[in-house]
Amino acid sequence: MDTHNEVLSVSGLHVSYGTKEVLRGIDYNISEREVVAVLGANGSGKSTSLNAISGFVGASSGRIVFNGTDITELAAHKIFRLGVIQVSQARDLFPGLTVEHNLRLGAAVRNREEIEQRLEVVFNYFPRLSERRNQQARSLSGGEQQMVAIGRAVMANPKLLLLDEPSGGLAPQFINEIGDIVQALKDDGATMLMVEQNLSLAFKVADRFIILRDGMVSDGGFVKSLEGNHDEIVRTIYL
Amino acid sequence: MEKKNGNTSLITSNQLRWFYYLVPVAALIIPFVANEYLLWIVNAILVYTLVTVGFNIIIGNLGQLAFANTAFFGIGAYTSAILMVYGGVPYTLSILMSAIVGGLAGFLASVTALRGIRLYYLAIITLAFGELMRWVYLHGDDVTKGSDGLRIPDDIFFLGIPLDSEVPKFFVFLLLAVLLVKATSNLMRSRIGRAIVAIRENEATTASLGIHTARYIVLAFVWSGSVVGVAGAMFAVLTERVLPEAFGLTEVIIHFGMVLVGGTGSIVGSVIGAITLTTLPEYFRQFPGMDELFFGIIIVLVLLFLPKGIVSLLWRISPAFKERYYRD
Amino acid sequence: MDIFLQLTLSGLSQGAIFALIALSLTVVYRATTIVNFGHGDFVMAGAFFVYVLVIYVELPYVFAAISAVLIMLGMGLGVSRGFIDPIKAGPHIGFAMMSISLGYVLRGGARFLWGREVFPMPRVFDIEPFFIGNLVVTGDVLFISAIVAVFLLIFFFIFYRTTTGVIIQAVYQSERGATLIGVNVRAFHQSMWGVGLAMGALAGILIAPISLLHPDLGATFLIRGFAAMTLGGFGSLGGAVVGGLLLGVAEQLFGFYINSSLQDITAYLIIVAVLVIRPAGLFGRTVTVRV
Amino acid sequence: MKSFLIKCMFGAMALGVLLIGNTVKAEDWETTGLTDKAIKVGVMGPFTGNASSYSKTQIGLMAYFKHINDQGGIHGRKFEMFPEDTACAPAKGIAAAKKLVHQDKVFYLHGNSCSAVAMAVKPTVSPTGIPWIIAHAVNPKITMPVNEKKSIYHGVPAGPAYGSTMGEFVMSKPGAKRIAMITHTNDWAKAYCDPAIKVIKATGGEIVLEQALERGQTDATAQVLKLKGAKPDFILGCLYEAETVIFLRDAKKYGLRIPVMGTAGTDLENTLERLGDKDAVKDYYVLHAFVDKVDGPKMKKWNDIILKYNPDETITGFSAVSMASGVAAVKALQNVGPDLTRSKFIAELDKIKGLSTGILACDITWSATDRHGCKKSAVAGFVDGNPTVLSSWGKPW
Repeated sequence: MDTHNEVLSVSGLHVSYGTKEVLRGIDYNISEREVVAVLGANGSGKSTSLNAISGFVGASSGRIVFNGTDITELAAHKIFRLGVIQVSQARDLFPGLTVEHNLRLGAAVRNREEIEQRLEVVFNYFPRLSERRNQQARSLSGGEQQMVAIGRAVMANPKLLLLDEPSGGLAPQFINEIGDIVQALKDDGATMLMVEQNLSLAFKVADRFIILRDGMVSDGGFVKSLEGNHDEIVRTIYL
Repeated sequence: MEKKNGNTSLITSNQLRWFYYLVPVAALIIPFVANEYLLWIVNAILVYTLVTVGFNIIIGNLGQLAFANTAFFGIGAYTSAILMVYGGVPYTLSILMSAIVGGLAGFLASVTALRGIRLYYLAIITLAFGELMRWVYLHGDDVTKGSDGLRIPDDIFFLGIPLDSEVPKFFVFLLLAVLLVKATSNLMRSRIGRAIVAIRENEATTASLGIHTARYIVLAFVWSGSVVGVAGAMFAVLTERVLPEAFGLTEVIIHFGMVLVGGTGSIVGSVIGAITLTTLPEYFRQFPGMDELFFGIIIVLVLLFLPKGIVSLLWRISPAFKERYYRD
Repeated sequence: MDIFLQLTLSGLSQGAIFALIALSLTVVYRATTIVNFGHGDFVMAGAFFVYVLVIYVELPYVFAAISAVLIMLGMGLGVSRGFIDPIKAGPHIGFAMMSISLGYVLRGGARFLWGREVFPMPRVFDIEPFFIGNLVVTGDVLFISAIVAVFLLIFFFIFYRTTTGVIIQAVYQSERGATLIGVNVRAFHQSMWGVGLAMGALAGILIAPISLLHPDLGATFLIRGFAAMTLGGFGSLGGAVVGGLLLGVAEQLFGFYINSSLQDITAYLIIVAVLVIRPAGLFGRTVTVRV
Repeated sequence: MKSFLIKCMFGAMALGVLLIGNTVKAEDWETTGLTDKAIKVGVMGPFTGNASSYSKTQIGLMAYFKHINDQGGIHGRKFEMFPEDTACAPAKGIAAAKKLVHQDKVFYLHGNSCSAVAMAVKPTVSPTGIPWIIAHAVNPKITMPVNEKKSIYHGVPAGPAYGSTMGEFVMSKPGAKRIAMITHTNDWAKAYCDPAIKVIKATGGEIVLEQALERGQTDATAQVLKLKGAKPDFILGCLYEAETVIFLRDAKKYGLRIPVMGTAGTDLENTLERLGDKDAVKDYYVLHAFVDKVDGPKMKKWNDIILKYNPDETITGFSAVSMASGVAAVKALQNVGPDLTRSKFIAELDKIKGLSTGILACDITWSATDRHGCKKSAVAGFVDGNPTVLSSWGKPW
């Protein structure tokens, strides 16, 4: 893994909402083709760290560098153009538009030329969406909506994919399906930073994990070195 | 003294209470130094103080975008005028009736708000309400004398005091303003006031705490309507003739401006707003034709640079000026 | 029957203006959730710019009209950037007052410069009225209806049939979703303000030859725009158009068949009636309260 | 604390009541606003707001005063003018009046457009006894019945004078009997229409239809079609400028070719200019306060005075209206002589009889019991395609 280039590096990142400091100086980095899981209890600042990378919230101090570019102060749409694409926790689809429109919009800003080709790719990942391409997004089930959300992000041809709780609120069979898709994306060479509460999903696909606690990185390591012993991690996260 | 520290401030809350009492007492000197014109402006300020205090309950404390204020104002003025002209009702009693009828109008406005008509819907329906009322004044010729306006009788008394010039009007208006401002302030600091602000902050949460939100919304509107209704009765006597033209769309914009310039949700701010936007146009008289331009520019500047209103300048002097009706 | 048709025709041409104003308000509202309470004055400003460009700069009318629309487009961008963005964090009440005050500044400016005059707006299209059966059709009616119709066709074509349109629909539906597909939402808000004011200006330019040009030109149209929006369903684009046309016709029919003194308050009556009976209007979805 | 406060207030209140008494000394009152060099005149007008086009008349009046100043003034005194904006809004008007009376302390008041404002201001001005000449507003109740201090004058035809001229002109058309009306529903329109109706009914006419057209309307289809259906002989139109234009445009459009009688709120040339269609105004007759067309040779002198002091001003039918009462005021001031007082000024104003100002189509006559100085107006209309000032149907002035 070390042989790969560093894609993202976060250093000394502080984020506050009003007077409340959510991130208190976190550091981490991701290399090309690596999948990193961000773990932690509710309110530990996991989503905030993704939102800071995407430029949705401003950093009060610290630095975020993506592929050699300092993106700390960059506007969200510019970070998007660089290829940092987020799949948000709430999915934030366009409920009144069709599945296909939702997907196409994923490429509307960054990836207009390859739009048909990418659509093909996404429908390969999600054959189910191909069947429902003319349905309104609001008529889909939660799992299908999550597929649209991920598919929409894939449309943009991301260089770094930020997944915020891909399994959140889904039925078990969908969690597996999403897990498979994330694995497939990984196999195709995607670089991903993933916030996930479902540890078995996280450990199935991630190469590395980081644990956030009270806005700081409290632990981290390679998934392989755990050798399937997750109990200790659970203790680190929640106790 | 020079140390900048949040806790040590020039004025403590306790001193401030005395300061608030001192303001109306100090105001008693005004009639001995001001001419009739300046006194008229002062009287207008007293009327608009109540207009703004009443409006602020809806805009600031309850956080609803309802523009029925001119309707309350006009209804108060016409109620008082009609009762005096046709019923020979003493002015003192007619003020009380204006408060009641204004409160009823407030109740009517609250019904729309309760029916889920909120935000811009509420703004638009209440604007329409105000304009429809003006249409009624204009076309209710037999009673309102249409656009000629209803002349207030010459010989009116407040508790035996003849209101035949600006000086007695000043004392009566000051009394009414002080009483109603104090009452509103007490109400807003009571459980009721806290509930009203809680509804603004989060209606659903407030309801989930077992607070009967609808009741407090109605109450806020009724109280607002009553206070502004009384202001209307004062306005009738101030201008001595009640005319439909006085209650048009421009008027509600001025009321709205007073609330925002002074400071939303603040009673001290309401007073400041009323003073500012009543006196400034008089000052602008030196620049004929530029009135609207200045009015617009001032409000834009306040919105941009003092989003909490002019009252927030006082907060810099002392945090004691902050009126806290709500703690979470 | 002839009378009814005649009333309907003139109601539709009036309604076309109301529709345009309601639509321009809706475009801004849908994008930013802000209702521009000063819109009437922006409508007036658009017409004034045409006047200035035709009379003082001596541009040909069509160029003047296009320039005025572009100026208002730019003004929209500026308003959003300079006056709305800085108060973004505050409550909605601030937006309402801001838009009113900006309108006041425009009206005050117009009054200061041309206060004592009422101008006849130059006419572009002056043809003799002609008859269809017993129906009289004038140049004004034809001109207004044609321009508005063409404009609406273009507008709705862009909105429903182009990528830009789909992006706009997407942002309307989910602003967070839009940020996730890389849309610069701030720039989007600015451009929608621009589009809104430009459309308002177009309405002002179309109506000014009839209403004459004076600083208070916009006031009566604003409330009619609101009524049209309310009738059609607040926030619905198609609803704004239908609402505007219906309001135009309703004013004529009320005025003729009930009482001419009701004509002026038809808009208010419609607002109250709709909001009391069916707050969602004709085409709106259920009201969602945003506190 | 509260009870103490209230006691304080009542105490002060009682004190205040005591102080109100006669604080103004009589001799001060007579010469307030006068110096050896100046006569202070308060000129109220709608310099802003939606009726600001009326302020042209105050501009005209002040130009006349400046003209008199440049001629050497009156017995060594020059007019010092205090223009005050009423914005045509009652409360603003009252503030303006209070300022002029109590702060600027003017000698007399001259001006006022907007009847509603004049009515609102009346309770403020009337008790002070300060002379007040209404130079534009038409509501007759501003001046009649004569106020207690006998201090208010109308220097333009008031509603009844204008209105009855309208009625008389309408009925002077041979065969005119069935009259319809289209009006705004405000006091301004009533001031014209009501006396006109009175005259019409008294001379054998009848009102067959009444239509409202409110300010700001941009279409009169419904009204025109109704009027067409009623088939009247003459239409009384009590509308402001903009709505008059809209009405006439729609009248032509739907083939309503019936003569229309309009108010002094409009004038023929302007209406024509705004309509841009001679055919649409050919049946329009309008009150015309002046002895000549707005740009006619007899008006040139007055228009030149306005333009001398306001080179950019566009002359309209409003511009010179107030100058006539200016002429009357100047005459009275001159007649008083150097020892000017308010009482003497009022006495001299009451002595003005049959004063032909060379501006208005009426002679100004005031007395202690009748303050409507102007009793009639001319009418303007197209005769053989030429704008003509008329005294009755088909009869040139």
